[in-house]
Parts: sequence; C-alpha cells; structure tokens
Amino acid sequence: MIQEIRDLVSEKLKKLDGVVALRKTDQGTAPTLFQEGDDVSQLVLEPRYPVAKTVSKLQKRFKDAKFGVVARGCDTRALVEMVKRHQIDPDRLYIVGMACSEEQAETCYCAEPAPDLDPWPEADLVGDPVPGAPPNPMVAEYENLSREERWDFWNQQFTKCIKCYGCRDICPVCFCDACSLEDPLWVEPGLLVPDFPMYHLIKAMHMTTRCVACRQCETACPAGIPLTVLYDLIRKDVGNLIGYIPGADADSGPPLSLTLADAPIDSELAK
Amino acid sequence: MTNSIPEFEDAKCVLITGSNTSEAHPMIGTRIMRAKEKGAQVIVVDPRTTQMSMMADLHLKQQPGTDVAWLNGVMQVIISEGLADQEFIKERTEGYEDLEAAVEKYTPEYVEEISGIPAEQLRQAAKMYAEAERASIVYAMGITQHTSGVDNVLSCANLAMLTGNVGRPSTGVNPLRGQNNVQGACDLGGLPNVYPGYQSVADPEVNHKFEEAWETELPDEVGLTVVEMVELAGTGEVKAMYVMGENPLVADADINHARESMKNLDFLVVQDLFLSETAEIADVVLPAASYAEKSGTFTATDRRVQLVHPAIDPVGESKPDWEIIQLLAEKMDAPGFDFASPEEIMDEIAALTPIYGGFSHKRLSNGNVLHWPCLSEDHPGTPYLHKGTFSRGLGKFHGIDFTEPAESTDETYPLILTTGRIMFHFHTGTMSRRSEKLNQEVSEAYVEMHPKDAEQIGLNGEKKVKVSSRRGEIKLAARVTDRIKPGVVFIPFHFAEAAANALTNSAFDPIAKIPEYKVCAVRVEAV
Amino acid sequence: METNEDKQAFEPKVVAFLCNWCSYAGADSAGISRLKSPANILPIRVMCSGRVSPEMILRAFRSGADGVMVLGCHIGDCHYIDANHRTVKRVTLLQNLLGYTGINPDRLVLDWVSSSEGPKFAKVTRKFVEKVRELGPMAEEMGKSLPASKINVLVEEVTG
Amino acid sequence: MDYSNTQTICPFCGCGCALNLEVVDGEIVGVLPANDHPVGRGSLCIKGWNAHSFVQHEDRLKTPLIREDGDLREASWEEALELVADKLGSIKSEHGPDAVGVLASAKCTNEENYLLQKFSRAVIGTNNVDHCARL
Repeated sequence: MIQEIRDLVSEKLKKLDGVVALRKTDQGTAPTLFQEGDDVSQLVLEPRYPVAKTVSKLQKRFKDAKFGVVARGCDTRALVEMVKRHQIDPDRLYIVGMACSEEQAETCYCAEPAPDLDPWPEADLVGDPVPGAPPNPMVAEYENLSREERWDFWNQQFTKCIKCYGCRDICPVCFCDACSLEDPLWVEPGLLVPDFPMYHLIKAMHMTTRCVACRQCETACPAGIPLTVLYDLIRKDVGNLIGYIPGADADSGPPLSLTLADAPIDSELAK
Repeated sequence: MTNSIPEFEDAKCVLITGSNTSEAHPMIGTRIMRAKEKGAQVIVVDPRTTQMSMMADLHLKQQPGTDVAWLNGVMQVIISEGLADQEFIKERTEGYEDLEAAVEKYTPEYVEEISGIPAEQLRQAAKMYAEAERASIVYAMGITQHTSGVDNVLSCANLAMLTGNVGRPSTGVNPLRGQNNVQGACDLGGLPNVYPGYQSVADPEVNHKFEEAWETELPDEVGLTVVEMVELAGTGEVKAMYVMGENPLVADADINHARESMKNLDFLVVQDLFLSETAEIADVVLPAASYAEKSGTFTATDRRVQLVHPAIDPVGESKPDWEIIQLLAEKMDAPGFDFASPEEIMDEIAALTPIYGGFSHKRLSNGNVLHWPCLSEDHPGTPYLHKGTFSRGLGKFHGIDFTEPAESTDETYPLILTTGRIMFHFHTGTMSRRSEKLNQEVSEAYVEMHPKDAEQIGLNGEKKVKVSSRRGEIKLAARVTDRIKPGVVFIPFHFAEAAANALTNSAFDPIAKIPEYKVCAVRVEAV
Repeated sequence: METNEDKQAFEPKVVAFLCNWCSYAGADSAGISRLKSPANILPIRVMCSGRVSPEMILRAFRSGADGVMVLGCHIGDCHYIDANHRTVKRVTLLQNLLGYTGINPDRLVLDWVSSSEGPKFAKVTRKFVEKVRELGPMAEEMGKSLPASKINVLVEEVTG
Repeated sequence: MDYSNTQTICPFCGCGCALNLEVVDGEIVGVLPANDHPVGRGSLCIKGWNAHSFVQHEDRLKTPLIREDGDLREASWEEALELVADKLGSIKSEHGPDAVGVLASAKCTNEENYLLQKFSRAVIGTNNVDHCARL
C-alpha cells in the first residue's frame, strides 16, 4: 500500500502545490508538505497526526494554493466537519484516502476505518476497506454505573489532568482563535488541577456535534484520561436524538447552529 | 537519576518528597500516575498539598527543613520492625552500624515532635516503602535546597540501600533535575571541581590527560561556585564574570545582595536570548541563538542524551553559543577552538569523557535512546545505575543527625517561606513569561497562605500583601488556600518584579554550597 | 445522619436564566397577580434563551447553584424567530452530559414560559425548587470533594 | 511555500521530551508532540505545547550590545568580541586567572558547556566555572 501511495503522490505533485503527509527522517516522523522533487520515499503512514488541522492552517496561509493530503478515515471525517465550519476549502483539496487495516481499526475502536470519498471533488482510495471494529467496551460498562460511581470515576480521572490543553491542541476539529477554555469568565486560569466540571464539561460540550472519534485526544493526554468514553456516549445521543453523525454526512450543517426544521431533535420541548 | 523515566511505571511504591512532580516535571508526574493505576502505592512527603499528594495513598506534611528527622524515623521503623534487606546490606554496603546507631533515637513519636508528622503515618509510610517489591524515591529541590541538603540526599540514599532498592529496574534514588540540560552542564564539567565526566581537577593523572589533549597548562585547584563568585565579586577579588545563558539576579538567593555584588565587577559579559535582569547590568551583551536555532545534544534528568535539531536560522545577528565561544577564543589566540560543528565537539567530548565515550551524533540519530554511562561505541548505555556494584565498590551508609535550618522564626518574622515552581512558568521566566498562553494562565506573582494566617493579619479575600524577610521585601497578591500548612507560606520564584529570592536566605550547605531556598523566616502584612 | 430537620433547613439556590421577551415578563406578571413563586430563585435576565451558553449554566453550578433553570419563549414565538431552536438542542445535550459525569441531570431544567403565563412561571419555579430540595445540596451530591477546590483558591459563592 | 516539522528537545524542564517545531516559511507556528518518543509518547505539558512561543519574540536580542556612558548601545560582533577578549586578557594578566568567574548554562547544549569550561580552564586558566545546578 505504501508504494502505491508514494507513486500516487509523486504523480499528483506534478499538478498540486504540495501534499501533506508524514515524513520519516533520522530525527523522527512528523507531518510535512511534500513538494515536487522531494524524496517521497520518506513518506510513511504511521503514527497518526492531526493532518486535517495542518491542511486548514496551510490553506489559510496560502490562499491560492491547491494541496493534497494523505488521509485516513478519521482524517476525512475531520475534514468534512472543517469544511462545514469554513475552515477547509474542498475545491482546493485533493485526497489520497488510505484504508486502515483491521488491526488499526481495532486499536482505535474505529467504526468507519475506510475514508468516505464520495463528498470530495477529487480523491482516490488506496487499500482494501475493512469493516468497522467493535466499540470501546468501556462505553457499555460505563452505562451500567450508578450516578455516584460515575461521579467518582470522572472525579478520579480529571484529578489527573495537568491542563496541558493537549486534547484541544491535537483535536483536528478544534480551531477557534478565542477558546472558552482560556476565557477567565468560564475557567479560572492558572489552577492545577483545572476546575471540574468547568474545564472538562465545556470541552465535552464543544465536542458533542463535532467529535469524529479519531481518539487523538487520548493519545495526546499525558495523564491517560479516557476522554472518548465521554465523547462516544454523547456522540451516540446526538445520533439518536438529532440523527447526526459528525463527519459522516457532508450535506447537513452543524446541527446546533440550525433550526429545528433543518435539524430536529427528539424532545417534547421541540414542538 | 539512578533509574530512567519509563521505569517509574512499573514501580510498586513511589516515595515523592520535595518535588511538586506533576507541575515541575509533568511527564514524570503522569508516569507515576500510571504506576498508581497499575497498582503502585504512592507516598508524598510535602508541606503543601499538590496534585500528586491528592492522589497519593499517604500524604505526610512535614515542617519545612525537617527532612533528615523523618527520613531517620522511617529507617528507625524499618530496622526495628525487621524490614531491612539484610542480604543487600551484607553484600553491597558498609557502615551499617553507623546508620543503626544514628537513627535509633528517631522513634516515630520523637519525629512527630520535630516534623509534625503523626507517628502512625510515619509507621505506615515506612512499611509501605519497605515492603514493596520495587520502591523508588523521587526528590527535587525540596530536598537539596537546604543547609542540610547533602545530609538530606545521603539520608535518601541510606533509605534506598537499607531496603535494597538500588541497582534494579524501577527502584533507586531519583533526583529530578529542573532544567532541560542541567544534567548535561554538570556532566560536561560546568563545575569548579571536575572536568567533563566528573573527573577531578585535583587528580594529577586527570589533569595531565586534559593538558595533553588541550595542549596547555591547566589549574589544579578547585575553583569557586556561583555563590562564592558572587560573594567575591562584592569584595573585589573576582573582577570579571562571563555568564552564558543564566540569570543569577533572579535565580540567586538574597538577590538584593547579589545585585550589589555583581555591580561591583569591573567587567561583566552576558550571553543570552533576552535582555535578562543580569544582562541589564552587563558591560557587554552577546545575542545567543535559542534551542530552536542550533544543533547539539541535551542530557535529560535520567542521563538520556538526545539530539537537538535547528528548525530555523538564528534570529537577527544572534549566534549559537558554541560559535560565540569559538570566535572569542580565536580572538584570544587560543588553539583548539576550530570545530566545524557541534558534531565535531561531541567527538572530542567522547574521547576525553569516559561516561560519554560511546556517544556520537551519528549514533544518537534515528531516535536512538542512550543513557550514560555509555563507555564505547558498542556499549548499550545504562538505563539504571549500580547494578551489581556501586561506583565506589560498596555502598556507604552515613549516620546522620538532624540539624535545624539556618534561620528560624521569631516574633518579627513568624512565618516560614518556602519557594518553588508552578506548572505554567519556568525558572526566572525569561522564556515562559514571553509566551502569551503561559502568561494568561498566571501573569503575576502571588503568595499562598493558610486561611488561619490570613485571618491573623486581617486579610479578607484576595488582596495585595507585603512579604518581608531579614533581607528584603516584596509586594504581591495573596492567595488564601488550605493547600498549605498554617505557619508556612509559598511563593513561586518565576517573577522578577516580586522576586521570592529578594527574601530567601543565602546561607548554604557546607559541602554542596546550595543555598537554603526552601526555608526562611518572613512576615506578611496586608497593604 | 441526615434528619428531616436538615432537609427542612436546606434552602436550595436556583439560578434562573429568563428571556427578556417572555419568562422575565412572565415573572413580572406572576408578581402582579400575587402568585407566590419561591424566594430561592436568583433571576438572570438574558435577551434570549438562545443566548444561554453551556458555559453560563456550568458556571452557575460551579458558583454554588443547586439547580439551574432556562426559561424561554415557546417554539414559534421567539423574538428572534428561531434562536430558541438552538436552546432546546443545547440544553438537552448538556443534561445528558451532566448525567454521564455523575451530576444529576434533573438539576438543569428547560421550559417555555410566555409573558402572559404568570401562573405557569409560578408553577414551574415552585415545582423545580421542590425537586431540587429533594435532591439535596449539590455540594453533598458531589461528596464535597471537588478535586479542584481541594487545592485551589475558594471561588465566589452565589449570593441571594 | 514551505511546511515542515523539526524534531528537537523541549527547552524547559529536565524530562527531556521530544517535540516537533512546525515551521512555515521560516516562521515557527506551533508545536506537535513526538508520537514516537519514549518519554512523551505523543503527549506534552502546557510548557512543551508552547515551547515555540518565545523563540521569535520581538524582545530577542539581535545584535551585540556594549555599555557606553552608562547605557547599552548596539555594536558589531567584531567590536564586541574584541572588547571582551581585550578586557578578559588584561584582567587575567593584572589580577591572575582566578579573578575571572565563568557561568555555564543548564539551558545550553552539552557541546556548548564543554566548550565554555574548556575556554575557562584552558584559555583563562581558572576552575572558576559553575552553573545554576543548585538554584
């Protein structure tokens, strides 16, 4: 698969201003912008980085450029959410979709390990799509906990938080210039442990209709807080109540910004 | 550190003292959190409540400056309950009788009188530590920055040896170094008594080796420490100082005194990124390139040597420090300063420094992780020290008696001040306070005090206070919180405009010459 | 041991975000009709229930509220046409999220009260205060051990 | 139009976490954790995430400075180094090498610290070299 992707990228670089992908050098591996003439044999597919964020950054800086990106399923879901929020211009983006392996899908509890390329004007898929992996068993276990047990669980987890903002900084769909988490009106600055429930619930609330379940926030969490247990639960509710799955449907907008006519919710109060 | 950072995760007991680990060394703090989740017991001995103490199994709050007492107490319990590792003591150590005699009187009840730690908690801690299969001691400046700093460190070593917690994975005595290359600066001879690799300047053989290599005569008398240099600048014996990337006028104890002394110098050169408080009084300031603009290596607290790569060109006309030194040496017609790159310098280091003997930039690339001692090109490095034998052969126990801190409280200065770091800033703040994100977390100095003490001085809510000691005074905000013991106040030392070190005592440990930052007597008044 | 007396003695603090165009006037009209509404309510007037962000609700809890109400215009009557469409989605999701972190979601309520519905205002506020009284103090529910407050400076309390 | 990451080591505490400096056209715009590093394992603390923010700060010293009539003025490297060499040389010959004190740095590289202590011992001729390990 890797050779196929490298060949495809070399080919496309003739027409594009660059392709965002991971590069491995003797320093380590990180995202880079490959350009025509660069050594694509350095292009690799592991580990994961939030490339959607990089693409957004580069598109904003180079307003006429057309870039490509090597993207997994989770990356394309993030890109979809970013398009809806006007952080990505789909017409200036070419996607090399990479189908994750079964093993990769299992590590991430990924429900859609193959990128959905239908919404994109220009895209190619490399690799054989595999079915979705089973969900994180912790989510089902969690649903059986009592209120007190839940409180204790998160209390313990959030006590470990060292306020690095890594969960936000790595998140491919977090992009605001002014962040509620840094607003002293909502979160008292400079406190360690950060204020619970303020810090973590504000973050969780902002994730409700945009979390694409890439789970990079958990990788980036130095304290090992299982954030996506919370995000998976609320994603499920958003699916059940509003019928919205972040990253899946390119045509409907962010439901919290839409009217009930455009994005209804299953609630007595909505009538 | 005797052991490496990833090893913490598999410890069965971690004893943290004098370290606010998750704030000052976050990635070690979170490792210890993982260890706890994997079943380790965590003991924190600290006068303040910290994130680590909140999740610890046991939190002992000692009176600042009483560390030898409680450490002796822990050992007294271990010995009297028969929990000592007799086999280890017999085979690997000497001087056990001295230790036994010295700690005998430190019963938990006696220790409680000195340190304020409840006797029962001390017993519990001793058992937790001694009974664990792999126990690790973690400390930072809260142990070393005392007039009894060396005694404190030796006591930690005594405790580890007493229980056989040395020379195995996930055990050891682990001082956490506070700056990214403080370990390297020590390793490479940035000390007045040793050449690179801790080779004594007073050893004729060593001296000869370096004279041959550097093709010049070399002094064989131990030089001055920073504290002594500043002191002798004041008396006029030291005429000139050359300061590379340090800010002693915020970092030193009793900085008012230090400033007066350094102003007395005939000539002061400062090489730095910014016009630091020290650079402000310099005669010549040389612009240095930052870590992001040069190559070289840093040595982490666990003796891990790692490559640094330049991301951008030097800002303005600034130059990497190594280039500046070379240019200066050339100007002074000195040979041996014509390296083309840091890579070449490392080759000379490896040739002269046995513990770095196996390092080269080439070997360190590709994410290759190596800990010194690494004696040759095919040596695998040493993640943990003292396996099988100590560097001196047998480990030596030291019988140590508790001594009071240099300064005690009285009616005029009734509170004890202790200083430290917070998560959001670093050292004297020259770097971190120029970061918008870090500064918006905490932008001004503050003093933490217990509600009881706040009430005593008639403080309501958050207000400005004046804190004074026998050496100076500062004004800053008060934070009233019960995370600190009554009678003790805490000030982070990152803030030059309300520098904690205007208050601290420069009295220092007789051997290590480390000032007593962690204990001095102060008064707090509402203003 | 909790006694009946303690329960009696507990007066819940409830923050109510009231829409300027409906529930705020509804509270007025309740007052004019001399309908009793509980004194536990700390009203905060907002220009629209759609203005009430999750941040505002969470801050009310963090500042010591035992319950939070958001009272807006009926769907279709919003002064800003459809701003309250967002409110219903937002508050519903926040209620669920509270539940997932072990905070009783019943402590947060959303309802619609028009300017003419004085009696409804009195009824929903009374009912909610009783509900919260039954739930007991928020601090107790959280075991008094908010991790942050353990080592942090004590933050301000809701007054009133 | 250039975007790349340079992996290096965090300049703050002693944990020695690797991090990636994100560079766009010569400007450091951000930090990414190093997912393949054994200490951070893809995570950083808040200081690490902001390790780029002071590097290109406007306060950075851009030229050598020399004190003249009480104030610091800009100078060329040539002039500044000449002055330092001259002064250190004359103090050494008048008062002996031990009248000079040198501070190495816990923030500089191993190679730089090595070179500075070599300078101190071999060029100035004093063991008066220390750094703030104790502070």
